[in-house]
Amino acid sequence: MVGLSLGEQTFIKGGIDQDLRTDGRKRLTYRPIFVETGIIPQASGSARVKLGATDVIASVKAELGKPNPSYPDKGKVSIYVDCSPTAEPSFEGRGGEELSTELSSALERCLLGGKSGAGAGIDLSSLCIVRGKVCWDLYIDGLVVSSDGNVLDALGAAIKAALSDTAIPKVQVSANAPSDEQPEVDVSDEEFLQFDTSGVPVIVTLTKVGGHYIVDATTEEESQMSSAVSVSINRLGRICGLTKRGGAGLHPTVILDMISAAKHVSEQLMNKLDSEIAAAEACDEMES
Amino acid sequence: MEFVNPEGLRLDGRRPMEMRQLRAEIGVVSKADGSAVFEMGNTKVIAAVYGPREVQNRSQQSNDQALVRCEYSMANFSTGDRMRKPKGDRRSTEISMVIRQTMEACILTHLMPRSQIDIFVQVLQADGGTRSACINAATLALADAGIPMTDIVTSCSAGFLNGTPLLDLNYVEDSAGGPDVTVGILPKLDKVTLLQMDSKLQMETFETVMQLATEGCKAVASYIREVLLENTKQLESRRGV
Amino acid sequence: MAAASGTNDLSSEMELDAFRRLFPLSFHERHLLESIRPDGRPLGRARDTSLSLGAVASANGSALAKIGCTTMLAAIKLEVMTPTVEAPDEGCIAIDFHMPPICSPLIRPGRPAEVAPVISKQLSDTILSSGTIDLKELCLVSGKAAWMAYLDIYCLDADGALFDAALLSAVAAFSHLQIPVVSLNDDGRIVLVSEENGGSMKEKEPVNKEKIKLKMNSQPFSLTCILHKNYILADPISEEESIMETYLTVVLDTNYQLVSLNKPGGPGLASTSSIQDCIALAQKRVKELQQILSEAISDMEVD
Amino acid sequence: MKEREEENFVTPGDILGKALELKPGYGAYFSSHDKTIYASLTGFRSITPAPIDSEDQRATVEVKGHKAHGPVPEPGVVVTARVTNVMAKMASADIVCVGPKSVKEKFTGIIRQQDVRATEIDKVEMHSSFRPGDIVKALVLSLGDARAYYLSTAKNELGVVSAKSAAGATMVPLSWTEMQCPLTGQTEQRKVAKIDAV
Amino acid sequence: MAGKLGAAAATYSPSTGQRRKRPTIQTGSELARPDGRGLHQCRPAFLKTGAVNSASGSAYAEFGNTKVIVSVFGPRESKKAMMYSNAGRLNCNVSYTTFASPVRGQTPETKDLSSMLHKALEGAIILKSFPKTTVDVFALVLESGGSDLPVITSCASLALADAGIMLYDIVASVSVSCIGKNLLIDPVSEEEVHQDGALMITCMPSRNEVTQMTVTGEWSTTKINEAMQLCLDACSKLGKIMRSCLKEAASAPQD
Amino acid sequence: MDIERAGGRGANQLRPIDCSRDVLSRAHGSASCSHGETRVLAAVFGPKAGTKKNENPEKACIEVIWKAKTGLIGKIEKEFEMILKRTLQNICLLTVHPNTTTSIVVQVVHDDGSLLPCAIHATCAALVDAGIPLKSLAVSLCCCLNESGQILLDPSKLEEQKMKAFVCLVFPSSVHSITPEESTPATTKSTEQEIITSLTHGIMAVDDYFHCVDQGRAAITLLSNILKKKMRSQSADNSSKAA
Repeated sequence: MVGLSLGEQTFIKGGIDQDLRTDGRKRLTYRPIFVETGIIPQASGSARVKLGATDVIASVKAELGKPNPSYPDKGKVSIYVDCSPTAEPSFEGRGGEELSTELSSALERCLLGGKSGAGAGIDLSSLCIVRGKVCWDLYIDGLVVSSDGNVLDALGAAIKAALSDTAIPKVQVSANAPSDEQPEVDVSDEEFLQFDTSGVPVIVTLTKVGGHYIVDATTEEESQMSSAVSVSINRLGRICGLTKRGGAGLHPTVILDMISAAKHVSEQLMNKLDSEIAAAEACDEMES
Repeated sequence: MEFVNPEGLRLDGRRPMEMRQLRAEIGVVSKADGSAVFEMGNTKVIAAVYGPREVQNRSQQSNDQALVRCEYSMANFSTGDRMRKPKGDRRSTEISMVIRQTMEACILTHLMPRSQIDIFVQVLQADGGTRSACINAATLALADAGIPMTDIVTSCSAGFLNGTPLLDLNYVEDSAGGPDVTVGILPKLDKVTLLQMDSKLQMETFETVMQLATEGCKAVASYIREVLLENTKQLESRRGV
Repeated sequence: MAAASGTNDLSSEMELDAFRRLFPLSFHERHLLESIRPDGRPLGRARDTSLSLGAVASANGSALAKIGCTTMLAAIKLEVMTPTVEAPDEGCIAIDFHMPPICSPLIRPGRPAEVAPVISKQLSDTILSSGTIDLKELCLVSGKAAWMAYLDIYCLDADGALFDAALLSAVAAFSHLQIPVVSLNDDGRIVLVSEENGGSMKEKEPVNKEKIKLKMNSQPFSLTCILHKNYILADPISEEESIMETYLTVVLDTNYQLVSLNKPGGPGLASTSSIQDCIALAQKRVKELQQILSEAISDMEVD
Repeated sequence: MKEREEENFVTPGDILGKALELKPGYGAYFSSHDKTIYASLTGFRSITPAPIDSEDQRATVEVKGHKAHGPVPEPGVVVTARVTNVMAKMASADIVCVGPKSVKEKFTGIIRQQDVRATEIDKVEMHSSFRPGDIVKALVLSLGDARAYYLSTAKNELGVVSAKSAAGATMVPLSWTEMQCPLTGQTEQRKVAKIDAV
Repeated sequence: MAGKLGAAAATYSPSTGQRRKRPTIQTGSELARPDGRGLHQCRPAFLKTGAVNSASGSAYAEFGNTKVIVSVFGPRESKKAMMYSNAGRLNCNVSYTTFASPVRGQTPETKDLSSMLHKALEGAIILKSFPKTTVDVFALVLESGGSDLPVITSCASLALADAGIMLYDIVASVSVSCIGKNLLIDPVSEEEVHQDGALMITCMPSRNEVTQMTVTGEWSTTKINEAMQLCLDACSKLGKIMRSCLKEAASAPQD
Repeated sequence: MDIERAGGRGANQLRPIDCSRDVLSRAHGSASCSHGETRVLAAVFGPKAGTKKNENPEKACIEVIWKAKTGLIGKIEKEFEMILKRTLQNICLLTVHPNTTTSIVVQVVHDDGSLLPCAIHATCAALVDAGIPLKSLAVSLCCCLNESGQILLDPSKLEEQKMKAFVCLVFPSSVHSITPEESTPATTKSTEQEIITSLTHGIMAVDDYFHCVDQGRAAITLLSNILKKKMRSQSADNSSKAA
């Protein structure tokens, strides 16, 4: 943001104090969410999420790979976010790299759980084909096409939608393969198995401006933030990841009630998102 | 590999002279001054234009005309195999330069001295003919940004396989090793601003293939005019004139 | 010396360290007149040197060397390599010198210091040509397996005479190096015979008997001196190096053979007599350093 | 001395007192949400009672001693700088000392034409006021722009303090516009600072 | 001379490095930790300021096997490309030595750590006390023994205090690993590899404010509450150790 | 015993030296110099405005770029660059053009032993060709030492590798005053040439080193005359070009 004048800053802060933001929303209401799935035919699953003016695309590609020796029965998932210069002229060349590494690590922290794989949104052991030999490697790619604040939540929602749209081909392992080296695997391209994405958490970012915190902040509001906490919560209400980004210190009690507020908000968001995904899947079938 | 079967149909069921399905949408990136999505069949490109705005580094500033800068980047998921190419690899720099030169020719830069116009093109889905799709998307985005241009620039590619000239190649036909002619024209002024070809082709077949590609560009031009007209009507109705 | 006297009426009331920053050369030359240096050392004395072995637990051999404020940390990690065809029974040493951004304000994270590769090359030339490590000692199974010693030296604090401190830390790291006991298992890979399950593993007789130390014959030690007009300043700090740019590095080994004498140009000239004085200073310095190294080894054995 | 050190030693974040009876000086700051004064530097707490006549009777608390960070040029400070480049409209210089203390790494300053002297500022000839290599005493006017601080030599005791003549000798100041080389006797034009022989 | 360009030769480390099995629950609910510490007991901390003479301020920290040196330079001139800003700027950079982790070349993502360190410290520094200039914080991890980022953050705040940069408060940072039901404070690298979840808090002990917090893995709110309390107590203890270390350096400045 | 040298050269007989100037059109000054098989091309650009980052603006700054025959810039090239830069700082008058940068590009055409001396001679010739003011020319040579202590001058690549140790020395060229004889010859003789740069490789006794230095010193006058003759012969024709 090229920098707001003092008048604009006090206008935004004042609005938030009276629970009436510049675009008329309340402190805890979201901008209109619009989800579209299956937009990248060559990917195993893809989705595009528009959250107000923020527009992101997520694509999931599954490729065969060798599991990590220390976790032979689990597949591998890697998340990489790319900020396109179309969103912000300063993302040109290597400008957007710092933000994309930050977003990638925040997403990995929220969606993939601990190193042992427990608490991951996706059940990694379902990705394993032959223990220790062959497994599915999921490459999740995010692209920020247009950014008007709250990019992390939009990416979280896009990845959740893309995973629910993902179709992993069924795999047969030819039995006679000699034990040690790679067994041949033929991939059938008719029947696919869907992912159960109920466990995938949704990310809610609470931005603290002045005395209060708001949800789904636009770029102007984000420029006024003193600090921000992104919490990822799954359907069971358990917290799968938390990142307090930058800025002024927060009292521990403030963080705790921010978490409870996030849990409350995440239920509505979860239902809204699931209905949008179902609608998108429906119109997706109708098209293909 | 048989690209044109006996009945004269291509792999994806099109006739040799037939374009892929075109689709365009204007104003997709709200924060950009001008933006557009352009789809040619499965190839999908989004373009955003920022400018005319202040020049970032003084050294490149010229005081009699605007500085046009362009960056072409491909999304990681845009091609079949997931490749993580570093940002500034040779192919993207070359295509950025081609797009910059083509658009610079048609923008009236002397009207906006000491300013800078940024054109960012992001390929979402690459299925052959990405260069042409980028130029068409850039033209639409510039028009959306209200930047004065002598004429819109439209581009299309054509090839020559199994003895028949083919219009608007897709990825399979493009990577079949046959010649690939990319033409960029100013339709109203009937001038050619971009002509690129790789691998060998006899002179006379080159004439027909280039003629075919120019026809393709004219078809794209009429479609783009339609879209722009439609968009202006919408702007009018929205402003309640 | 008109320049120096001209400014003294001015310098009387100017703060001392402002005068040091504005007219560094005249500040240092005023000290040289009384043959003393700003930090109180006589011209020929090196800064106090300390050495501690075994600073890095995860390395096979390591040492921390401090000459005045210049601090160097050297660590050796042993890995197994297949020896080259033309030298089947010789291991090899890969020496690398790093200057991380923490060691001096002039170094930025993006761009490495341009003096680092030069020191790195001089170090590997000196250690390899001085023959202090006999590469045949690093051989395990002739033609099949040999040790590759990765020696990495990190400069933690750059305050002049970087080469001397780096060489001292490298020699100390080699003298502290302990080669682990290894054996060849069936699929031809060298594997550690680690103590606690030494017995239970398939009875692989260890390739190299016990945890042997590396036999080092003559160890090289170095001294850098600055030549300015007809003064010789031993072991300069970074400020002296940046002002009086002519320096001469003499490397002698324990039986006083000249391993290398390096005067890379600079505005001053070196006469034969000044080179002889530098070599004499270096010989005195080698005795001191040998003494410090043997002390460090003895109190390392004791604990 | 020992016990004074004990309880008076503070580190950043230590509470110095309530905002009601203390005013924060250098090294201390006032935190609004709990109305207390915290230390922001490591050192010894020192309380100076407020002067009698000032209406705010609260004493000021400061943190003295240990180690302040390298000096940074700020407006209103007299700095010593070495001129590196002289152009038509301005001269650029490397700030070497801020007040009496020398800086760890140089800062860049600019002396604009209109800040060289107080009288007829538009007829100033930059090349006859400064030459590269001169040592200049100047006042920091403002933080300037992204690249340099704005300096001014518009007072009598500001200007060139020491300069080398073409022959290489340090020149002797004759008047506030001329300096003379002791070896060759040649005079050169400079904006000379009036050093009162203390 | 063949030895010199040996870097290209493919070499492997002889240590079998067999996977240490997951720390299992033994002796009732108490989990045996590889270095015998209690569950809620931090590693012995050794802190020292003034480690690097040529830096404006520096500190050396040793928590068990994790050894880190941080130097602070500045406030000095920002890079030419930077825009004008009337608040000071902070620039952090973390790098690892090649022998930091047992297996050569396995250094974690340093770009990510640098931006995390930047986020942890920017809340604690009074940026408007050095307008237009930049403070550079460079960290070098000599040995990586587990929970590296908390050690780097605490050591960096000590170096900032030693450099005389104005701070709202010193910054202490602790991390907790969750394996099964147990919370292990200040985990070593073996425990970190098997952790189901992790929580890291960076806080200002005397102002009792959290500047940075990250959580991975699945946690219930009660579990998070318990872990946060555990970390905050450990942070205040660490804060006391840091203040005494600063006092030592101040009372004997000429060592 | 006098060991037999390839090419039948005597112990302190130098290989034929050839030095031609103004070989590149676009460079401000350029020269190519060859010692037997070793050939080096040097080009001088500058003095250009401005100095690099942490260089002293009061003095002229010299930047050397060393291009090896093949392959990337490694540590060896970096060391050669530093040595050449510091040697040139000795012989160039740095105070003449303050706040300027002179960049010198050295391209190794073929390396058959004593590469550094050949590069130094090429650079000096290129600086002369560019008309950059120099205090004096630099004269350089390598001498190597076999087990029996015998010293050979100007070794080839093979001899360098076979021999126990080698020393590379750089001296300012001999003082040759064209003014009439009133400056007594003593002044030229008494200041026996001091060393600008000396690099050694391999172990040797201290006094072996001093033997090498004396051998080198003896060969200075011979070498500097050859170089000056080569340069003079060329400046005759291109002064007409300059006029």
